[in-house]
Amino acid sequence: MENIHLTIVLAPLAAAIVAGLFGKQIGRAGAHWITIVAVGLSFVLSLLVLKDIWFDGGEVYNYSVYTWAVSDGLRMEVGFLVDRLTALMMVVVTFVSWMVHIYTIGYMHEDPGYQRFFSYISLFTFSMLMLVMSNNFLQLFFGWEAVGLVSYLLIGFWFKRETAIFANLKAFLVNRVGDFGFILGIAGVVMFTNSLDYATVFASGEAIASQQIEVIGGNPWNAMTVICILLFIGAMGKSAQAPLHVWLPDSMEGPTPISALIHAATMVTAGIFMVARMSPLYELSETALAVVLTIGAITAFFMGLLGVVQNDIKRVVAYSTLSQLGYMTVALGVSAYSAAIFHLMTHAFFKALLFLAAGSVIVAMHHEQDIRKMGGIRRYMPITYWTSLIGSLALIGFPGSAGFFSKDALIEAVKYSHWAETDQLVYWIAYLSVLLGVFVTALYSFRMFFLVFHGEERMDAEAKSHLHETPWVVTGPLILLAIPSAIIGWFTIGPVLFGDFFGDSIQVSAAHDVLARLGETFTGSAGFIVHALQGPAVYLAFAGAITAWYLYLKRPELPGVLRDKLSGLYELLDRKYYFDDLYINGFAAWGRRIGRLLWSKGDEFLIDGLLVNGTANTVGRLAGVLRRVQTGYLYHYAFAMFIGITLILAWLLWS
Amino acid sequence: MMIGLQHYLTLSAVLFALSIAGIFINRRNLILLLMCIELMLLAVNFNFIAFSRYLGDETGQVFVFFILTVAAAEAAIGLAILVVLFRNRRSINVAELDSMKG
Amino acid sequence: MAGIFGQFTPAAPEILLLTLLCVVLVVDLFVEDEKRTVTFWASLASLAIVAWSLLATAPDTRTIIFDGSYVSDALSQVLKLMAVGVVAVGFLYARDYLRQNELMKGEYYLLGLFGLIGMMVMISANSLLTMYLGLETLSLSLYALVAFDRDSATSAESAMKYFVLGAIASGCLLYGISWIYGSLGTLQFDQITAALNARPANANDLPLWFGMAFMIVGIAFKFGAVPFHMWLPDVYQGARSPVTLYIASAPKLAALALTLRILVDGLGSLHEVWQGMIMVLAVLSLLVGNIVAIAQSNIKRMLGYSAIAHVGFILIAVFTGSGEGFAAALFYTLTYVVMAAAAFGMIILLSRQGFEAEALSDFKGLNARSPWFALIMMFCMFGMAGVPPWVGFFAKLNVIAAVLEAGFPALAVLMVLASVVGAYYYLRVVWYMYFDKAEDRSVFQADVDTRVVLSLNGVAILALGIVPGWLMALCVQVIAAVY
Amino acid sequence: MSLTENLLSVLIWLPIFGGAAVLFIGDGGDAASGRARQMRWVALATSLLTFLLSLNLYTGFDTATAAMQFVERFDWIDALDADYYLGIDGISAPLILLTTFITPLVVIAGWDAIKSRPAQYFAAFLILEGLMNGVFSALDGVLFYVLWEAMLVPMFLIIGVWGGERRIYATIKFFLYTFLGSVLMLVAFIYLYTKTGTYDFFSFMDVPLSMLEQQLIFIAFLVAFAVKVPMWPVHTWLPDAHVEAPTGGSVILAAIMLKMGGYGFVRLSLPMVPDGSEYFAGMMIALSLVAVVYIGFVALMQKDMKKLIAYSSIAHMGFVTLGFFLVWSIARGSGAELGMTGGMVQMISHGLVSGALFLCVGVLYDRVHSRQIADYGGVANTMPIFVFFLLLFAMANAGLPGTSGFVGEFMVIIASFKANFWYAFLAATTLVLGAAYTLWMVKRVVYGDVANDKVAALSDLGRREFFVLGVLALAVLLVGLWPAPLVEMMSATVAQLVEQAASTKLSGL
Repeated sequence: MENIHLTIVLAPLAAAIVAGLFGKQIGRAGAHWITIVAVGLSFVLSLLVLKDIWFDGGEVYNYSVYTWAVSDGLRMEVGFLVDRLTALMMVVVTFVSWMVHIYTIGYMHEDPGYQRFFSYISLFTFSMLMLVMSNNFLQLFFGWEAVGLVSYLLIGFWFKRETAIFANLKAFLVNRVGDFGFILGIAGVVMFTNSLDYATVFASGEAIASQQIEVIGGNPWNAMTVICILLFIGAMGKSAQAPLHVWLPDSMEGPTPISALIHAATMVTAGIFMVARMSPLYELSETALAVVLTIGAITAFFMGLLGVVQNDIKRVVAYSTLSQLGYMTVALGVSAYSAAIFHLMTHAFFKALLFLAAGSVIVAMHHEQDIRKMGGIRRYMPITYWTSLIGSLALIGFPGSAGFFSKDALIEAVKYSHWAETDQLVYWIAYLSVLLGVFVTALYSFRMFFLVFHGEERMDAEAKSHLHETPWVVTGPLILLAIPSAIIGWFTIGPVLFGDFFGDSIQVSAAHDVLARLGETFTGSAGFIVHALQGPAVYLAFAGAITAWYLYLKRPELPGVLRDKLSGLYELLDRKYYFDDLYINGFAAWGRRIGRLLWSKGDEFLIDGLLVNGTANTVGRLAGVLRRVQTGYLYHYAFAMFIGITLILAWLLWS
Repeated sequence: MMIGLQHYLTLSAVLFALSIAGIFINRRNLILLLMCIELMLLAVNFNFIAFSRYLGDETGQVFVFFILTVAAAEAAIGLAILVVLFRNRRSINVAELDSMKG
Repeated sequence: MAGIFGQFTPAAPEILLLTLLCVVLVVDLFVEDEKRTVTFWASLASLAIVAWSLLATAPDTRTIIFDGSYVSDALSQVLKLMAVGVVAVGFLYARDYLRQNELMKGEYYLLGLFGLIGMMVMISANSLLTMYLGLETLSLSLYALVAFDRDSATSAESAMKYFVLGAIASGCLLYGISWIYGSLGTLQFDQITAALNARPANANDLPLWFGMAFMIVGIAFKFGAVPFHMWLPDVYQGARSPVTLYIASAPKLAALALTLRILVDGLGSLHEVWQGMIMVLAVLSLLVGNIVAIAQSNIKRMLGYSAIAHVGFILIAVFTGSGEGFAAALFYTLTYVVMAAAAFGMIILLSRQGFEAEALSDFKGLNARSPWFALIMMFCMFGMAGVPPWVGFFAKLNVIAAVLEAGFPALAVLMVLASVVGAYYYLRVVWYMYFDKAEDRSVFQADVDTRVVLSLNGVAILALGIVPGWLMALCVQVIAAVY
Repeated sequence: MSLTENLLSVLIWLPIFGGAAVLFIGDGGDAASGRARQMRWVALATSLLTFLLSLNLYTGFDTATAAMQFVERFDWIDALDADYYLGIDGISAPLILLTTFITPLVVIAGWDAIKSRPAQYFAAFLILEGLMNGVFSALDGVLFYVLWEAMLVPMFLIIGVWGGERRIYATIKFFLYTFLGSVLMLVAFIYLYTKTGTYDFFSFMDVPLSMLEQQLIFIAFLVAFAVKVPMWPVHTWLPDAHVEAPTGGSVILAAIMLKMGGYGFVRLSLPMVPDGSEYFAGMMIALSLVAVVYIGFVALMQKDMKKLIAYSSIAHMGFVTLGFFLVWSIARGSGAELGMTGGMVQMISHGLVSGALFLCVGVLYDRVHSRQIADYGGVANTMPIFVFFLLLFAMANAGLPGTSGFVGEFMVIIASFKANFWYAFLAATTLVLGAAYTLWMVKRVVYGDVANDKVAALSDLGRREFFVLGVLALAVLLVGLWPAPLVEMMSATVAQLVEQAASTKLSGL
């Protein structure tokens, strides 16, 4: 089995290296073949791993591959922990990645950076696998940063575009802010356990929770709370939770396939995965969970709202991603980790699907992304149309679709979570925002859907003339992704949520275990649907869809009117709550200002000017003065000697 | 009153001081400087004689002879330099000897 | 040797030198100007003989002759040998220069030899009288040397300054001597010491101190310590380079002897009293020398001020009044003389027909003209700056060690800071040589032998820095043997 | 004189004599002449041979002991009790390896980039290499100081002769700054000598000293090493020196000379004056953190690539000193060694990374003759391979896991968290700041559309440049992915160092 794990990880890496360094030699076809084969291999083997651990009840693997370094008793290792959580993530990652690889052949076929692109996405697959398969914090951080790096490279893939290279720098820096917290969290873990290994750390969770740490002198905080919040700051960066979300929409500057792979399906969910993985720790800190819940709720609702006013097809999907990530975070906050992971999985499928569909439209429209310039494309691109319909339905949680099961379970979890007893405020914030979020989601999803595929055709004739369905390499993945988006929920909800799928990989304290409580009433997928139809969520979704239909197909002039009526609100949403302005004109600008100040005033003026050169100049001036004493006149010289004599005599008499 | 050692010493001290003062007060010509130097040596001689008489020891007087000889040699060299200087400068004014300074 | 000179054997070198000198004098009368090199070779030959006699007559113990007015000991041997050697080297460097500038007269060499006698007498002086005679012999020949280019106004001017001030200084010295004589009734150092130790506790020491103060003036002047340094820069600048070389090198050895003989042999027991004065002089020299040197644009003048700074170091070593201190002073002086000889040798090398290479800028781009001699000059500069591995560093190291042993850490810090300031003007020479474009590209006109000796002289600065052990050991032994 | 017994001497003298030989061969006043070609090959051969021989240090190194290895000891100056005393342990061996590893690369990098007086150029570097090896292996005060100072001379010439426009200002500043720093160290040595009667480092370590003595000696050392490291606020010589120095000079300066400071702290300050060091530890930590944050901001605003990298060097060296002086604020056996190891690793890593970055700037400078960021843009269009390397090193500079840059920072941050949350907090800001200034530069230089026709005319890496950067890239990745060997090499010594630092010398009084 170990070899299989290694193969799964290393195959994409090898492919990436070959495609990257020897791209010229192996050519375009060579590049995509080798990477696709490699990732496909990883996928198949991952399935094998999942099968072994799920159906054949294979044991959990937790072993170290090699020792990175040992210092002062702290073992820093690279190793794998393959349990059910990991196995699931592996399958999801490799599958989506594989799809995207294939899709890329069509999407990038005329791009000069073809080989480079394939090398990058394979490299990403490797990094993501390292992240999910890690059995220690060090390697987790490695994968964490590695995926960040690849994301940086891919967002800036078209490095000629000013916007793209701005976006990738922004993405990296914002992520770094998150990692800043993350590494502190890791340091905290080491401080209290002197170990980086998950097993050891989780085992001593209670011990940590029983200790205090004085961050601000005088008022000690619970160590576990501090650690968990610090770690979660990392998650906020990666999983684009408010207020560290700003990078994700801009990341749409990257080619669509990576938007699907990295910025929808896998990387951005790393934070969710991480928290789920750390469930043994989070369970021990109410405060941390409350923070997680609140942040998630805010993200889920407010980021969704932004989707309504976007006109860039990808940005709409991006904001929906943000809000869905918010949902997952909420699930974490209510200790429904499995629900979060479940939603993560379904979301991976249908969001990847939506992105790829959007990409397929973009290709057909010759890289036109403005939905106001589309419309009625249904006729030209049937496969894209139907697949994205499935995607959208899954996204809004249409009964029976994958998204439905995950999202509804999630909402239920929030509704019945322990917060209802412990902290009303947090509870209502969370519950309301997930409910309203459903409406918003439906609204923007179908707004986009209708604007793109229905209504009159607003694109110019030139574009229309060669508007046609995209080749099979593009549509194939769409179909392959549409299938799970449609049905996977039905089959998996039982075991994954209410069965004991995750086993020990996720630990929930009995008091928090809302899913268990839901599980008591769970009677299979059909029953779940029936039960859900009694809840508000589904109807909110329909309402949203219908509103969209009314606003954008029935009365297309209305949106304009509304915009003028609610101009203030519109402005707010259009400027994305002014976050970017704050960061760019606030922090970034101030950072530069401080830098300039310290440099010119501190370094150049004070230290160099006054102290260093000042001293030198003083000595020089002194020399200039002293040399004047040497007048050249004999009698002055003699006088000097006379002074000297008198001085010596004076000294003599005085001493 | 009886003239004793300290009177001699005082006199020589005065002479000595005078000669030094003469050197740095005089701003006119070098000859004066040379004379001041001679004066200085004579002051010293005075001291030696006085001491030697006082101690009843001849070494001092021997020393004086040496000083006199050296003084002569010194004067010779001094005048020689003076001549060279005058040949080059056409002047022996102390206040003009300032081509090198700083 | 003993057979010829009998009881005067220890003084044989001086006697020999005097005789040989007269021979050279006579020979010089009969050679016409274009054959002047005969004088040169004759002088070198006599120096060689003197050196040999020094080695041959080296007494194994401290011997005092001429009724206690003349001493020969390890210290005198070392200093005399060094003096003879450096004078010989100076003669060699001077030759080509003099030839090119129609100054190839016998006087340079003869006066040089006379001066050497003066130095040797000073070095071996065991009584204030001998010391005075030696000093005058040296000084008088130096006055004449400075002025010996009869057609140079600056030479004459500097000679005059030197003469007048020197006369004052020796006057002061004499006056001091007279007081010492008056209060102790003797001129011989060992008797002085005895008398000092014998004197009653309640005795009035004021006359003693008075005399000592004036003698210190004399010493300070000879060394060129602030504020008795005024003559030094002008003389260094005004004299022709070979003369400057002469003045800058050997007399320092004599000055050291002067200091040690008077202050230690003679007035050693008044250490506490003269210590303070010496320190004031030393610190002043250190600061003034290093700081004012920065402002100089004439390299001879700059080296003059740097000499003042070095004197500061030497005096500080003496000031400690400890064996280590004297050994350090000796080591410093010996090595400094080597470096000074090389540095002025370089200046002479760069000078040529009617052109005195005395502006700092004359060294610009030397690396392009002659990498090798640029290297040599760099050795001199870093050596004087006290940068390891050149020997100047070890000289400073010893002095600082002695100062710390004596328990003056603050003084040590002051010294090192001063030498950092000093480093600047030495670096400036290196920068001119290596970083700047050459202004004239004329080739050197020195003969092979000069070049070879100069190169060896420069390399010695490095070699002594890499293996300084033996020389230090020697200095320690010498001092140990005497004090 | 067998190789194994006198390996260190060989590593010191071989390059020096090689340099002398290079000077002797000369270049016939023309960099293209056959004479010059021979000379270059001699230089390269010497440096390579030195490197190969130095590998014996690694193979023959016993990681189990903290004692000195490859020891050589001969009498040198009896009058001073100063010996020719060499030896290495876990903290000096890696630095020597770094030196011998970097120098050949510098020689290759300067191969045909140096047009004027190549012989003196290569000779200077070879001699410098010998002296630096000496500094890292000297165990005698006088010997150490002599080599320490002598090192300045070649660098002084390298900057002054082959430097940029303001080279003279820069090099004089460099020399005087560092000279001023080290003379006080000399006074401290001599003071210790007056206490012990020898210059042997180990007797310096054993002699009991009063608190006041220790504090004063520490300050003397501090001035010397803080200038070299350099620590804020005595860092201002570095940007000038780096900017004006020729590429090779900057590389050696950043890669090795800065390490002298850090090395000095662990070799001298901590073991010789532990109580004094402890007394000042707080101040040192503060200064280190100032370096990390303050300098991070300053670096952000640099317009000159070399200056930017120079400032980032200062920030990274802040981690070194931080790691060293955490010792007393961490409970023994729970991370003190971690911090110190981190500092050591950071030194090695910084040597590789900053050296590589300066070489990268050199590559651009040789083509465009400008170091101004503004003169570039869109280099990626014309020099993809170069950009690959530049990105790698930039990421290493930003401390990306998997590159050497991460190892030290990670260890130090973890250790500092144990000491105090806010130490770690401030130290960790480098994750953001480091990434900000590095990648912002990368963005402006590498990305975007071709900025001007100079950039358009750029040709990608030549064979030699490719080799040099490639080797460095491999080293960076190796240390990043598997630091274990390096850490293991240091561990025993570091453990002993923590012992010494934590023990007191006051009791002996």
